Order: sequence, then structure tokens, then C-alpha cells
Amino acid sequence: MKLHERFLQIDRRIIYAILLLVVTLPLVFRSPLKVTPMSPVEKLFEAVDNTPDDMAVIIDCSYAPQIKAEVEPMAIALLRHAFKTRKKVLVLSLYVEMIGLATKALNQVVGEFNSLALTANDSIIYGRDYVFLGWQPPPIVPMLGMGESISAIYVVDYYGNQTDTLAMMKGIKNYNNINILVALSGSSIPISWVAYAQNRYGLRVGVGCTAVSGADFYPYYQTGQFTGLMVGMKGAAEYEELIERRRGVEGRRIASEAMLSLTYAHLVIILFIIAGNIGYFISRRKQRRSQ
Amino acid sequence: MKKTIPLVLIFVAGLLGIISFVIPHPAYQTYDEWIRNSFLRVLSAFAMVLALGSLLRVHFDKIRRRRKNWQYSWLLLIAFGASSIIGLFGGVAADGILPTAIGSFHFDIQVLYENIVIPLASSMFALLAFFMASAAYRAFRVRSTEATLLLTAAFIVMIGVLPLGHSISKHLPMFVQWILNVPNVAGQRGIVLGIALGVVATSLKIILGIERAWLGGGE
Amino acid sequence: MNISTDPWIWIASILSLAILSFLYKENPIFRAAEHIFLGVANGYLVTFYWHRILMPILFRPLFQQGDLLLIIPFVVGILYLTRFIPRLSWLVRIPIAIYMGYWTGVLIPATIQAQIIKQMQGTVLTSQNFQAWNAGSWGIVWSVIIFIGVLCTLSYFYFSREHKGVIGATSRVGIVFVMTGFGAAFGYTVMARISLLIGQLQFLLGDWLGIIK
Amino acid sequence: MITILLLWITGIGPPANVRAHDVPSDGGGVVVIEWNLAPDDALLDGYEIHRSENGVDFVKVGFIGRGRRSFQDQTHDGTTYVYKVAAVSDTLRAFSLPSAEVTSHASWINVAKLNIYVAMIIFGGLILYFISCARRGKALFIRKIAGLQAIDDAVGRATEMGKPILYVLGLGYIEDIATIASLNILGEVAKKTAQYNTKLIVPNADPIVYTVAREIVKESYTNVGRPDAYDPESVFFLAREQMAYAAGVDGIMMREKPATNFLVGYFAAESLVLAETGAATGAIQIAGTDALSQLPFFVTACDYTLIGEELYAASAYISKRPLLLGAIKGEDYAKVIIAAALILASIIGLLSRFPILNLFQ
Repeated sequence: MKLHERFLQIDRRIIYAILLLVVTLPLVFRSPLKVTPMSPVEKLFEAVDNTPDDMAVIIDCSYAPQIKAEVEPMAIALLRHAFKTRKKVLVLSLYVEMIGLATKALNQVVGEFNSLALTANDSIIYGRDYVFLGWQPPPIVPMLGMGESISAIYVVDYYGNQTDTLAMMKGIKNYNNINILVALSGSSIPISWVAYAQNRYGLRVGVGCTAVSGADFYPYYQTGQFTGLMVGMKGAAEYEELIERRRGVEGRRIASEAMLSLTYAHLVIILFIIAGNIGYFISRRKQRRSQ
Repeated sequence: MKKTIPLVLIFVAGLLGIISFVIPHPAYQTYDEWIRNSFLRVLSAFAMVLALGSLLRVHFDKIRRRRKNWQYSWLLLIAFGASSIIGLFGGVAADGILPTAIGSFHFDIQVLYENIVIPLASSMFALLAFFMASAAYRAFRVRSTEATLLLTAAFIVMIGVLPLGHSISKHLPMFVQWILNVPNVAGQRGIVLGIALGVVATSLKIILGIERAWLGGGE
Repeated sequence: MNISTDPWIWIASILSLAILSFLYKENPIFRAAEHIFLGVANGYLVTFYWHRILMPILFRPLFQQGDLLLIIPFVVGILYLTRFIPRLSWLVRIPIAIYMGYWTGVLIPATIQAQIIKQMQGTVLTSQNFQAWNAGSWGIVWSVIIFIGVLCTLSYFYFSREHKGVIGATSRVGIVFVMTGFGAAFGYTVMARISLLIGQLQFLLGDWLGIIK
Repeated sequence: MITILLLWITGIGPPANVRAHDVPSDGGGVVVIEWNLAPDDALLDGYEIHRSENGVDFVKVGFIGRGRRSFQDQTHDGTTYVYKVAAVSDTLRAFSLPSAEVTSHASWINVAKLNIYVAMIIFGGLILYFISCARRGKALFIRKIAGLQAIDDAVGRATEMGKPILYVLGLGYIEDIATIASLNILGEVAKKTAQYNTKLIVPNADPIVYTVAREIVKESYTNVGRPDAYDPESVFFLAREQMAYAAGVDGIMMREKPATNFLVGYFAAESLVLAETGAATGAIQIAGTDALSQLPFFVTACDYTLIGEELYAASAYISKRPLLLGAIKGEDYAKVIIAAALILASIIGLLSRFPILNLFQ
């Protein structure tokens, strides 16, 4: 078989094997890829970063296990950013099935900070630095209700404390005290936040979503309804880059590690397409010559 | 009669569907809600009995006649039987009469779903990554104008969405967004308009009894 | 390395590998996973239909609360089962007719609203639509391109003439839009699918084998 | 804190010009209240909406953020209400003057959807007109659709190779038009497999579609005089779960190695799983769907793809029933009307100040 014929008929299993290899190796060897942050992610970063001391950030962790790979790194990066810069954080989930993942991300990041803390001031303390509101069905109830009073909707937090007795909640009454809400989701939840919380109460909404919904959500960012937008693993990697570069946040960069796999995978696919076309080109020329 | 009654019913039901759009009055809407949420959902549940009957029959038959790969049918039947019993008697939230845990080992239907159905489905989704690669390799050849367009657009987008895209040109990611928002939307909208007209026409034909393939055989 | 000791993680991992082995070739392990998948997915379906539909909206209201109106869907639903009685099997058309008729009826106005009128609204050339792009005077150019693209694509689906002459030319342009869009959508989805693969590998290498935790 | 102090000293001004009106063409139970912003809007928490049935006792019914000028209240039809709006800052309230009396009521006809009724009448009328033309025997020209010829060839190929044909109806429900179109094509394919005595495999994902598909295949075998050749197990139910269905079909493709795969109907992400597996077995693949997001994958991985409306047209074309062809003619004229309406609306929109987009609400 000649070379160009080989290019034309590469066995699918060879393609699969190479793809599997280039995706797995960077994951095992953990080499994060430096990325250049783009403006939709930068705007989200700046909105969170510029939260004044008397306001808070809400992080809505409404992502299902199926999309965890894409969205969980966003939750972790956001939490690290907020805790590092001492922003007040409210965490919630709109669906009970998703509360487990929210708890996991929260515990992980709080643990990271507290394992390094030397004094109570350095630590991240529940009720002073963050509050986990848990969930309150159906989604529309908290979306609308928090516009008037957060502690009236979440009377007790996830751990059963009276929400209005927590120190941090003293200055946080409703959306007027929330600088931005970041919705992490794989569905149309961010659009509901705009429809209910933004249109009625003027809440700023930032979004982290999967690569599939990215194309649908981009117009909302363009019109300014979304303050910022993180799409897929790449968006998460850009956020990781921003918090490391500008705020010196350290920690394992899961999305940036996956970026290398993602890049190699794309390049491998592109190379195979090129190889196929070279083979096709040569064989067509030979055919013409023989005619 | 065997055809007339169904045709009359489909016409009446179709009118009810259209009317639900026209009349907003609660006197009608509460009744419409009952059709949707009670009547039609109950119907779909009964159809399920029929379908599962088909599934079971095919596999029992396979076992009885010792057809090729009949052993696997046992696996399906056991998995189906066990999960149905756990689901029906153990309850959706492990709140039924059947105990669904031995010590700290839980096996209620939600656990089965999360640890069997979700990983299996996620793995099928993971297969897609490989299939995209082989499909792109096979089909993206410059053999015709259409194929070349397909290839070029896919190429630009695949590079443009990578961090690499930004280092090639600052405008590349913007260009990707533009392709998705302008030419892509135009093409899609043209297709959607055509589809919508087809949907309206076919729906009309069904309600009026012109399109009656669904009646199947018999007189 | 710290391998998981959770039996469910082992089950989930082995089933995942069984599916991935399909890439090499169809094999007994894949076949087993496929049949387990079909079995459990249908078992879940039975649970769902029983606990979420039949009990709460039919049996409980009918037999416990005495909502006699529900006898109608009950009886009509049972007609599905006449399929097993050859002489009465035509009765199965009754529930199908009702079900299909209602939903196709709903479809007519809904489709006209969402897929014809709304799509037209976004296509008409007006200053309002130009501004929606938030891109200054480029908004006019983008709107005009979409306008032309929509008309040309629509002409591709015009079946009353052969693709010759004017229709031939416009439908060629339409195909350019359609194929560019398809290519872009394909390229865009690659990232999403690879991400899912990465997620699955993170589960296998991390949660199960503990290599990358 | 300072702002609140400031407001304590200066006091806050109330919103002005409170108006309340019923929403026309709705199911009732809603009143819209509108007002002009209070002078210190930027410093407020927001606005409280209070209502009264007797004009004396007001109860709070809602709250909305600052900078908003309207609120929708849930009401009882037939009851007369009066509204007041209060500017709120912490514990301070500044009430507006009461609105005029308002009563909500439900409508019997949704007049706001008039444009849709007009469109329904035009499109429906066109389609019915051409169907009646067809019924009167008028010859209607429809161009050839690429991919249709392939269906004939596909069945022939399977027969020559002595291999089965796999017909996948997808995930659609019976009311999905793609499914109905697919069932029509299935009927024709089944007639051919009956004539050539080729094995047909039809796995299903929806219980109701399964019952109908069974009937259709059986009828096709009877129609061509081969009821004996019909195998009741050729049409069966697999699973409703998307990927379980895909795994099942993949297994069938690999074990039975069909000569031709039809992937026609409604599909979601599993489309490429099916199409690539089919391609790996070397089958000829004919796809057709109206699921926009899956078309790119079918176009890439299959030999022929019926795109959107082509699928419906193909289903009418292949069944060769003049009445079904008439509908396509009607759809074509509707396309001309849509194109003309777009051009006309653009001209009006560009040249005049008429709010043309409102016609397409």
C-alpha cells in the first residue's frame, strides 16, 4: 500500500487509540495550559472582583452530575476567588439533586483555605464569610422572593441555622445588597434568572455554562443581560488563569489541566482530516494522470 | 366503523388542541389542563404496558428458541425484573415497603439510576468524542463544494475555540462567534421556516383524515 | 494510588469500560452491559410511570378520592391492551387517535407562532433589529446577510421548480449558508464531546483508580 | 447607612401617577399596576404594592426592585380593587395616591393572537386548496428529491447481499411530524422488503410509535400479498432512555450487519453514535430528520440525508398519493408568501416609522 493510500484508509481504531492517548496523558501528568482570558470571562471576573464590602456575591450551583466535568471547575475557581479577596458569598442550588455537588465544591474550597490559615482572621468562617442557603423549591420562589428578602425565603440555611441570625446576613437583605449572581448551569436556568430576578429587581447575572449551551447564551451576553459568560472547560480555565495572575490564587487548576487534553484532541482530529485530504488529493491527481 | 370512529375522534381531539390556544378563559383552560395532565398522561402510561410486553416477549422468545445470543436475554430480564421490583416496592425515594439497604450499602432505584444508568449513558456520550473524530476524518474531504464548506467552517471553529486560536489571531474567536451567529442562524432559520410549514400541513392532513398511515392495516 | 472501595463506583466503572470497549469491537462484555442498560433503564421507567403517573393521577384520585371522571382515561387507556385480542384489536386506534389528534392540534398554532411569526420578526430589516446586534453599523450588515441567507435557504426548499435559473442560483447560495452552519456546529460540538470524555476519564482515573486525585 | 440617614432627615417622596388596568385577552386574574418613579428612586430598596377592596383597608400584595415602573398582581375576577404604591427604604414608606378602580376579567377569545389566526387561515387555506386541486385530478409538478432514488437502490442492495435492512425511527413521539413522515416511508420500505423477501428490523423507542409501526409494517406485507412473510418480531420495543436505545441499536447493527440503515425521524445526541456505528459496519445509510442540531452529524456521517422539510416531502412523494403532494404545493406557495411578507415588511420598516415588528409579536 502506498503512503497516500494509507492516508486515505486509516483504521478507525488507530484514530481512537491516538485520541484516547492524547486525552489521557495530560490528565495523568497534570500539566496545566496557560490560556489568554477573553473578555466575556474577564468581565465576569471584574464584576466579582469589584464587589464592595457591604455587598455579597451569590453563586447558584445548579449543575447535574452529567455536566460536572465542565462546570465544577468554575464553581471552585469562583469560590477561591471570592474567599481570597474576602467577598461575602451566598451559595445555593435550585434543585435538590444538585445540592450534593454544591456541598462538595464548597467543602473542598473552604478546606483548602482553612488548612493554610494560621489565625481565625485568615480562616474562612461559616456565617461570617459565607452562607450556604441550600435549596427551596420550586426555582421560581427563591428567584422572585429574594428580591424582597433573602431570609424570608431561606428562613433556615442548609445546616438549619436561622438565616437572619448569621453575622454576615446582617447587611444582606435582598438583591439590592447583591453585587452579582453567578448561575452555573447546563440548562436554561440563567435565562430564568434574567427573566425573574433581573427584569423585576435589576439583579446583575453572570453565567457559567456548558460548551453546548454557549452558542445559545452568547446573544444574552452581547445585549448586556449577562454581565459575564464562562463557556465550557475553556471558560473555566480562563477564570483560573485570571485569579492566579491577578489575585495570586493557588491550587490545582482542573480545567487548565484538561485544556491540554482538549487542545491535543482538536489538533489530532485536525491532523487526521489533513492526512485524509492529502491522500485524497494525491490519489485524485494520479487518477487524472492515468486518464 | 373501524376507521370512521378513529377518524372522527382524531378530528375532534385536533380541534380541542387548536381551541386551547384560542380561548384563554379559565372555564375552558381548567378543562384543557385536565386533558393534558390527566387524560393524555394516563394514556401514555397504558401504552407503556404494551411496549414492555413487546420487550419481554422478544426476549422470552429468544430464550425459548435458543436464538443466537439468547443468554444475554436472561441478563436483560433479570436486570429489568430486579430494578422494577426495587422501584415498585422500594419506592422512588427508598420510602416503600421493600428494604433497599443492607447496612451502609444502599440499592434503591435512585442509587441504581445514578450508578448504572448515568455512567452507562455518560460512557455512550464519551463514545461521541471518538465518533466525531472518525466521522470528521472520513467525510471532511474537499471532494465537492458542500463538503469543502463543511470542512472549512468546522476547521475554523475547531481552531478558534481553542486557547490556541487566540494566539493565532485576536480576531479568530470573534470570527467563530460571528459564524455561529450570522451565517449559521440564517441557514437554520431558512430550514426552520420550511419545517414549520411542513408541520402545519402535516398536522392539518392528520386532523382532516387525509394522512392516515397511523391507522395501520385492516379495514 | 488509592483505589476506591465503594462497590457502586466499581460497578459504574466496569460498566463504563464495557461501553468504551465497543470502540475496539462488539464483544461479549459490551453485549452484557448493553442488556443490563436496557433492563435497568426500563425498570426505572416502570417505577417512574407507576409512582409518578398511574398512582398519583389515576389510581389514588379514582379509588381513594372517588374522582369518577377518571374512569374515562382508565377505560380508553385499557383499549391499548385490546392489541392482544385479534378481533378487537382495531380498538387500539381510539386512544392513538385521541392522543395524536390533540397534540397535532396544539402543534398548529404553536408552530405558526414560534417558528414562523417569531422567526420572521427576527429577520425583517428594521432599525430595531439592527440595534439588537449591539455592533454599531455592522448590525445593518449582519441583518442584511441573515435576510439574504434566509430567503436563499427557503428557496432551496421550494419543490415546485427544478433547481435551475434563478431558483438554481439562490438555492446554491442557500446551501452555502446551510453547509457553513453545519460545519460550524460540528466543530463547535467537538469541544463539548471531548469535555464529556474528559469527565468520564476523570471519573475512571480519579474516583475509581485514584491515580489523579 | 449614610443614604438611609439622609432619607430619614429629608424624608422620601412617593411614586406618582399610579394607574391600574386589566390585561386584555388573557385568562383573567391579573391586573397591571404602573407608576412614575419616586424622586429618590436610586436610594430606595424598591416599591411595595398595596391593594384594597373597599378603598380603606390596604394590604401589601407585592414588592419589586427600584427602577421598575410596573407590577402584575394576581386578582379575583369580578372584584373591584384600588391600588397604592409605596416607595420603600428600610422601614420608611412613602405612599402614593390611590389608583382608579379596576376589575380584572377573563376573555373568551384571545384577540392579541390575531396575527396567528390570520397566518393559520392563509397557510391552512393554501394547503387545503391545493389538496382539493389534487383531488380533482389536476397534475402537480414536484421536483425530484435527491435521496429518494437511494431508497429503492438500498432495498435492492440488501436483497443481493442477503442481509437485513434496519429501520430506526428515532426517539420521536407519535405527534412529532418527523415520526409520522418516517412511518410513511417505513410503509413503503416494508412493501419492498416484502416483495424481495428481505429481512426488516425496526427497533422502537416510544411505546405508541411502536404500536403504530407494527400495524404499518403488517399492512404493507398484506398489501403486496405476502402476509405470510411478515415476522411479528421484526418490529419491537427497545427502551425509552436515549442512550439505552442507542446502545441497543448499536448492538443490533454490529451483530446483524444490515446492508442498509435508515435513520429517519426525530433524533438527539445519539444520532452520531448510530450513524458512525452504521458506517463502521459498511452499511449504506439514509438519514432524515427535522432536528436541527443533529443535521450536521447526519450530513457528515451518512450517505444521503433528507434535510428538514425534504423529509416530509419525501414521505409524500414516496407514497405517491396525490393528496399528499397537494399539500407540498400549498407549502411552496406559503413560502412565496413568507418571502414576500419579509421583503414588504422590511421596506415598510426601513422607509416609515410604523412599528412593523409589532405585527410579528
